[in-house]
Amino acid sequence: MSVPPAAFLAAGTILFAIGLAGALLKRNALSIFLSIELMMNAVNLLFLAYGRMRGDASSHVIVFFVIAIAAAEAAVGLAVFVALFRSRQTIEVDRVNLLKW
Amino acid sequence: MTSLWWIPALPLLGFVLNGAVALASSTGRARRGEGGGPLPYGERLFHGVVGVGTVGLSGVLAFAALVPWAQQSMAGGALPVVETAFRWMFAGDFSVDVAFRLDALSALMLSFVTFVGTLIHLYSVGYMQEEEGYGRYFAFLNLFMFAMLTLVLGANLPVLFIGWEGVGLCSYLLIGYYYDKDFAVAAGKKAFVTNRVGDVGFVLGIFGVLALFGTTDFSFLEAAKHRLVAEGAPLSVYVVCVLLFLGACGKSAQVPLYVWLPDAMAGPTPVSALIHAATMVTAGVYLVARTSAVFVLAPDALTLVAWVGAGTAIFAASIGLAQNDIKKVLAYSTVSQLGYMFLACGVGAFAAGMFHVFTHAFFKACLFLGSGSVIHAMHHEQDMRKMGGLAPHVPQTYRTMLVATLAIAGIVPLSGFFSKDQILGSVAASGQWALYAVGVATAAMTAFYMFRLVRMTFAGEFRGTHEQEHHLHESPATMTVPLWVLAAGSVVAGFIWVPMGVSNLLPRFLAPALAEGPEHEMSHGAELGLMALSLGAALAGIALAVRWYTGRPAPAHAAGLPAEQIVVSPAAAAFCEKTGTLGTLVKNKWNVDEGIEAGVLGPFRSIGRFLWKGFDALFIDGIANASAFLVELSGDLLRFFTTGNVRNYALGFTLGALVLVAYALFR
Amino acid sequence: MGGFLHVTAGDLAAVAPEIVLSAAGILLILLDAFARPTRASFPYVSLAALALANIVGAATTGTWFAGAVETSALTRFVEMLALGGAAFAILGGGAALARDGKNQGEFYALLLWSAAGAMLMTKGTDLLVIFIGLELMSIPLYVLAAWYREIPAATEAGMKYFLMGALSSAVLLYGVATLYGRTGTTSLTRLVGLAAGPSPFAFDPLVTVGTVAILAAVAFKLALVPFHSWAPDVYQGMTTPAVTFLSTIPKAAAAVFLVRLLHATGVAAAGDPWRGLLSLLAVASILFGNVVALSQRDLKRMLAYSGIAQMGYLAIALATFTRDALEGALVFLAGYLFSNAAAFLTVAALSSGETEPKTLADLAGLGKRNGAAAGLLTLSMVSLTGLPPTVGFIGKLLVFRSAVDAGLVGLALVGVFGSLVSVGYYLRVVHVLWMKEPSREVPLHEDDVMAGAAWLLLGAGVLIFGLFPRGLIDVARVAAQAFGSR
Amino acid sequence: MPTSFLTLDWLGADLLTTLVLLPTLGALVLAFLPREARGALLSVAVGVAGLTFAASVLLALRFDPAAPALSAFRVSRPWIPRFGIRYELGVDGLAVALVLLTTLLTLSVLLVACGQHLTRLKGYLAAFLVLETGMLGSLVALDAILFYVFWEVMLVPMYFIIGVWGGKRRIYAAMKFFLFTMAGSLLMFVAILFSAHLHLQRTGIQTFSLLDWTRAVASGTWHLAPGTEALLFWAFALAFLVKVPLWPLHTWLPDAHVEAPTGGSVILAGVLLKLGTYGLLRFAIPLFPGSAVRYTPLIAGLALVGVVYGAWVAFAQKDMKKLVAYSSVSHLALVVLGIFAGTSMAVAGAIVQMVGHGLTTGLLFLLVGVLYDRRHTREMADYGGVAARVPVTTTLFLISALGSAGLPGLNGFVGEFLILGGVFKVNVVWCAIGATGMILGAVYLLTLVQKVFWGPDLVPENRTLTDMNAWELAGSLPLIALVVVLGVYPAPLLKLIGPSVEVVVQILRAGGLP
Amino acid sequence: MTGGLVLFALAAGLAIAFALAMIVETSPVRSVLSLVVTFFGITVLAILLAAPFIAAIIMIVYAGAILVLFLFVIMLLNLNEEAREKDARPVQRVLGLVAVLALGGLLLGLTLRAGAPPVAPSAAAAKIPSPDEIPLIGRLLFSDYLFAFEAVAVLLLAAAVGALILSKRRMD
Repeated sequence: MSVPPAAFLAAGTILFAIGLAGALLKRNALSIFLSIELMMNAVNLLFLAYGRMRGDASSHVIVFFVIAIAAAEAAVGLAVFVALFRSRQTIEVDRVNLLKW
Repeated sequence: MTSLWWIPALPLLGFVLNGAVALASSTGRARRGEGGGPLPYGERLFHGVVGVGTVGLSGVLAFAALVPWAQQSMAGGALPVVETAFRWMFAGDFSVDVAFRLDALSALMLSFVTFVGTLIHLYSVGYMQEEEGYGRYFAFLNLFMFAMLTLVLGANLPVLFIGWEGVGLCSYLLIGYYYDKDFAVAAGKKAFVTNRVGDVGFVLGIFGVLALFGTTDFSFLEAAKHRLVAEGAPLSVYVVCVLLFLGACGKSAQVPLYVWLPDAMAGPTPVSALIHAATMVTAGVYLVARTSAVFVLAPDALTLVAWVGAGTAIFAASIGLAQNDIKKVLAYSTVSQLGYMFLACGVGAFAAGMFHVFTHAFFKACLFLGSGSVIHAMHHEQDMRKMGGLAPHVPQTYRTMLVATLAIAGIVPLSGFFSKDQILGSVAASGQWALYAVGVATAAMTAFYMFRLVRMTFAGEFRGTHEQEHHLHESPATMTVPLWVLAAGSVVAGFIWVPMGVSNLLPRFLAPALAEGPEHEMSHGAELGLMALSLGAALAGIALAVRWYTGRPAPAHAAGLPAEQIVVSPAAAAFCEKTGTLGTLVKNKWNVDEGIEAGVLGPFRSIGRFLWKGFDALFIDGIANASAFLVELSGDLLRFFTTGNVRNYALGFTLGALVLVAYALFR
Repeated sequence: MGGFLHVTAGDLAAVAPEIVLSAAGILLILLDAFARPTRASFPYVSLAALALANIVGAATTGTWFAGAVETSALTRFVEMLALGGAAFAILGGGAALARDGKNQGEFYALLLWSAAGAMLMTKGTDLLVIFIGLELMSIPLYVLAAWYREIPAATEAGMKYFLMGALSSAVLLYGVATLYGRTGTTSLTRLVGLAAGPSPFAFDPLVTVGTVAILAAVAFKLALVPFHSWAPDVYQGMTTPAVTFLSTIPKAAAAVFLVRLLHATGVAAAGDPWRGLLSLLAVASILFGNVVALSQRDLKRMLAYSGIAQMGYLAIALATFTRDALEGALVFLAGYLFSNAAAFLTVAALSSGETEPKTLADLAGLGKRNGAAAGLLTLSMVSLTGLPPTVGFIGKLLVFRSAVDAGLVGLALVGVFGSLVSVGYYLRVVHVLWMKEPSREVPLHEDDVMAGAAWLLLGAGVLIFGLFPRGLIDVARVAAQAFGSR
Repeated sequence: MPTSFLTLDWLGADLLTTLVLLPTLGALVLAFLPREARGALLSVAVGVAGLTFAASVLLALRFDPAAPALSAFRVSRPWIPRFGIRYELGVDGLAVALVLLTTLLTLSVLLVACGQHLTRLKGYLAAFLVLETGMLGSLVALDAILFYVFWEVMLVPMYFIIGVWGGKRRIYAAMKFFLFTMAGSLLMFVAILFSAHLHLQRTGIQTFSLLDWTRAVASGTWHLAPGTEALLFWAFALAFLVKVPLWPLHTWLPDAHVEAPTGGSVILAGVLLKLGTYGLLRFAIPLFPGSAVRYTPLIAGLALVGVVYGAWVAFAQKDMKKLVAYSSVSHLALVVLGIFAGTSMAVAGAIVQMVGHGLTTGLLFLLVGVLYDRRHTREMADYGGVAARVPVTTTLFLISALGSAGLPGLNGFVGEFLILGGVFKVNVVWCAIGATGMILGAVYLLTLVQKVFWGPDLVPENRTLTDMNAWELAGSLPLIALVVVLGVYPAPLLKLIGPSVEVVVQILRAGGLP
Repeated sequence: MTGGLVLFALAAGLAIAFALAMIVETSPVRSVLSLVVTFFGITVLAILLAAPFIAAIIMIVYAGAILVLFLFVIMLLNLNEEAREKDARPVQRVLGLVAVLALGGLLLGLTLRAGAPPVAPSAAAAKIPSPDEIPLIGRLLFSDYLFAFEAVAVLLLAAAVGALILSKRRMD
């Protein structure tokens, strides 16, 4: 296949950056976490691309694990958001700043 | 011969005993909440016996030691006796012993210090008996004797310095004896501090001697006589002498450090007699005489001594002319006489200076005790304007005082005449006629103010209140006996050195202990002429005083008039008017105290306050507090970086990562 | 490739403590679900599990699970710290949790799992295992942060910690991916070989970037400036016994991981720019942490900022890259565990409960009312200041000594300056405890035996290791030597 | 055998450990006593302090000044062998003298405490005992780290003493004390580490032992670049000069003194300040003689400013304690001058003055405390003319003040005289400026005495003033006795410190002192 | 231009475009849905990288499970819109963008300009592309990554327990 591996890396990096941008710019805790999920997935893409470059299958296993861990994180994270919402009626991070300074 | 150290030790023992009992007694009174009042008889007896006893015994011991030594010395020479008690200070190659030395000079001092001291202790037994602080008084007086004897007997400069500062301390304590009186306390402090100024010079002088001769032991005098001065010492002999003289100035109340002595009259009168007339204040002269071997190595220093002495003599005499406080007159007179003594030392006539020390001790002590007797009779009135006509009421006091006055005025053949004449003669012989003129003028002034004192006090009519007049009485025997003894001393003390070779006892005795000043020969004729001149000056002074101070004041006089309004001598007042500013200045003691207050103490206080409030509190603490404040402020500001908004945290994270990456890559 | 499903007894023994803790966690959850009345015994069960884990963890060394896990004196050291940290949290917090009805088995289970994660993180030789360990350590802590879920501050703390944690995980993963891409392996052991071998890669820009990414994530765990912001909020909102754990153990694990990583990628040998980088973090943390702690009036928040500064001192040791420094870092961490746990546990005891802010002012006059707790808190403050004769002093001594030995006198001076500033706020606590009259009545709880035991242990630890640090240092030295050549 | 029992030989060589640890053991015992049992608390504390004092007397009796420097009672055991840090104790005459001073003053303070109505007595007593351990440890430690440990151990109890039992601004004062001292000592800490590092580099031996270090200095193996040496010297010197305190680092002192309770002031002035000068003699100078000599003009200049400045500011004070505090600034500056002058006389004088100042200033604070205890004011204006009400206090105060002012026959003079005499040999101008302290000292001390004790007895509140009680007397009489004895017969002290003095002088000569 | 390249361009473009959309989108629901598309694009890229199994998992687990979970939560919490009002934090916004652009640009540049990896690919034990990816992964999972696999189990358990206890209605 003639797609240069670097292109995949570039795509992954761009997605990672976009995810980061989302994490910085979104105002909703959930959306921020969504962006972080995107970052994770971008990293997955990087793993796959690098693995492809090196011809190494461990990258696939790693991605497999990352996805599992991401799922675990998502479960806990969403539970935290729910708890937060229950006690504060919002998950807008701009408004969740009892603790500061 | 007994050990020398017993001589100072006995008064010290007296101090400890008296002090302990007095402290215990006053503690008891304080606890019981009792006020003042005389002590019970038992305590008084104890203090009297211990106080007089120890000093008297010490005097006996002193004479027991010095008489044989003196005989031996006069017979054919005796070496100084040096007794070492123990090593005091040592470090490296430096060491000082606590050691006592008996030689001609200390023997002379010892003789009249113990003698006059014992008499004044005795006098105090009567004089102080009404006092609540009787025990404390005797304790301090004993301590003074200890210190004075240490000063006299010390075999090296540091031990001498123990006594030196010790007498200063006692002076402080006794001036401030009436510790509930602000002026007395202030006067005591003034005395101590002024002395300290001189003492710093003294201490530096000691170090100078140490550097010059390698020891502070009086054995350095021998070295000095042989001009064995260390090379490359940090200070020249001249400077060392000046420093030592600075110490002497402080103790002996010479210009400019004389200011404390007049104030020192705040103490009880016997104290003034003993400490501020007869003994302590002459310590400066003793020091200069003691180190005369060094002084003669620096003629310039001697010249300085002479001029300071002469200047002080006439300066103090001028103030004495216009004082109304009986003790103040005597105080200025003392300052003036001390000036004489330094004048003598300054022209190299150390023996003459010591001679005057000796004679002065008798007549000045007599005068002070006499004035004490007067004050006693007058119920603590010291202003002569309120006295007058006391002679019939206190005849013995009057007579003894008159003798002493004649002595100080230098009337032949009383002791003052001989000693003063020796001084003036030596000055004349040295050819420094300006100094001589000052000396003669001072002699005239002395005669004037002393007779002014006698006339204002004893002649004419009583100017005090009727109540005072009613209570006038002669003092008890414990007081009058010493007066008589001292008056007798004032008469005969001069015969140990009669000019023109009649009696050369003193100079021969002192010769081994003193350095040879420059020798000046004078013909008997010239000597006689000069003698007549000074005697004439004195008689002129007396005559003027007798004429002006008739003791019969303006008829407007009424009993109980405030002292300021009493004009004792219209003639003197008129003369004062005529002299204008000069007269006022003399009356105001040349405004020296005011000048010191404005020029030294005032600035000293304000700068002290500035350093504290301005430099310490504002500047140094300012820096410290400001840095603390800045740290806290930055904390108060930086904390807002933790905004509480998790997006900002993420931004911080990202920026941090960016910085790290950039640093890692592009550093 | 290792053998398929091949597990030896040695493999299991190597991770026996983790197994014990995981199993105990499951047991606790089952007990909570099916035997609720046994709740009172949960602390004891947990402590027994910790003790058991400690026993079975003794001294195996080697590489296990086909090179995924390594045990050594170093891992053992962190293991003991983690077990100890969890034990202190449980001892000190059990009563408070029971009082608030928050003593579900899950709390203990999560704590045990988190401890297991921390241990795993140091034992892992593969970045993937390390990542799993990290997550196993962190995820329970996200939950514990929001443990008092009806308290707004707690859920807020949970949310913040979780979001920042997830972000840092993503960044860490990016680093791992890059490293993997450039070197073809995620195994630290293999990286060591490669870095030292014929193809050193330390100066490859992408490797640098990857390492920096991992460093950032670790710095986040350590709460080094500028990755620190979560710490004050989380400490403040999180339940205090859990903070005891959070503030110490993840940091120990992260620090040890960082040392291993930097060593493995060869950057430690390279020195620059890594020394500068870590120095930067150290200086920023020391200055920022100390200075801002000065302006805090909430105790836990203040301790958080102080923790930032303390990790700054630790970073000095990390920047030094010598074995002495690692030894110093380990001693420092142990000391920090004792001092910090003492601080948090007494704070928990001295304040009026989770719902209340732990303001400094509430401590006023407690010296008279609860001498033991106040005394321990004082001791802890002294230790955190780094004054002898406490273990805090020994830690700082070793850290600064190694820095000076490595020629980093400047860093030592910054550290010293920070210590000076820290006097300001540590002593403020002492001042409030002993020298102020109470402004309001703060209810005091009955002391419980377990907390008492914890206090005693902590106080004794702080003092004994401060006076006789030889044993601690020897253990740390063996641990540091196990780590490698330098 | 019975004789060896009587001479306490069974204490073995480790008398120093006994000495250092005894107070802390006492503090531990106190911790287990109920806080209401005031009698028991006091007897334990006084008993322990008494035992410590006895141990120090034993030490002094069995100490042989002729023994090689610091070899006496040497204890050397590994403490942190990994870094060559040892539990190494030993004394020379200097240390013995200061140990005696420390134990005596602590005993005095605790005796006085028996007569005071202190709140939180248990903590007060324990703090002093722990403080004593710190002080004694600092004096006998020969390992730099061990020294630092003891040095810092002093801080916390003193912080408590000022902060808990102090006056109105006690918090500010306690913090200031802590921060100033700590700032200095932290610098020293880094310098200690760096010195050990350099020693390791030069010789390959990892050690913090002062003896090893000085040996390396003497043999030239530890040759430092002048810049490095200067930096290290200043790091050490600053720590000590803050403690001394040398102008312009002194501003913590007046505040700390004023706010501290009586006992705290006594110990602070009596011992802690001396530890600063002790540190100079023990560490800063022997380790970096070259720099010590090189910077002598600077330090001497500061000291001279301090002598005059301290006295001058003391004179401006209205608060008794502040006055005495500033007098300490002045006196200690003179001690520093003496130390750096480097002649036998000056150094011996400095050490004598250290002891002397400890006694007199300790006494002055103690006696001010007597008044403060009764009237709760330190303003001189609130007193005046109380001599008749408190004759004993007045007497003792006067003796102490005169001792402090350097009256010959009392101990202050011996030190001052030797210092000035020693300085004279080095530089006449320094000596002259230093000597002005004698004048100024008389000025402010007599002003103090005058304003408090003399004058008309006008303040009505003073009517109830009572004189010293038995405990206060018991605490102050031994000190007064020493003030007199050491003034008249300082030979034992001079003999004791002689060898130490020579060592310092030799070191300074080796450092290039002319 | 081969089909592969086109496919790559399409998939990558899709992923990036919808990722951007996810950011810009104010409604959480639409954000999630945008992300589904992005994940789809990533899935395609994964297939292009010869990882069909992983691609499937990404699709199933991420898009199918995790994002659906997100949706559930959004529904549960009734989060319709992000607050309408203008983002009142311009600093965050500007600095954030700058930081992301700088960091992203840096990473992108480095990635693109990076030469051959310093450690050349060696003969890996499990080579890809391999026709039987799943057995390969399986073998790896139960041999080299056996321990990780076991550990993840505990992790998932912990997550599950944690999620449960946090979101339970009643705690007792």
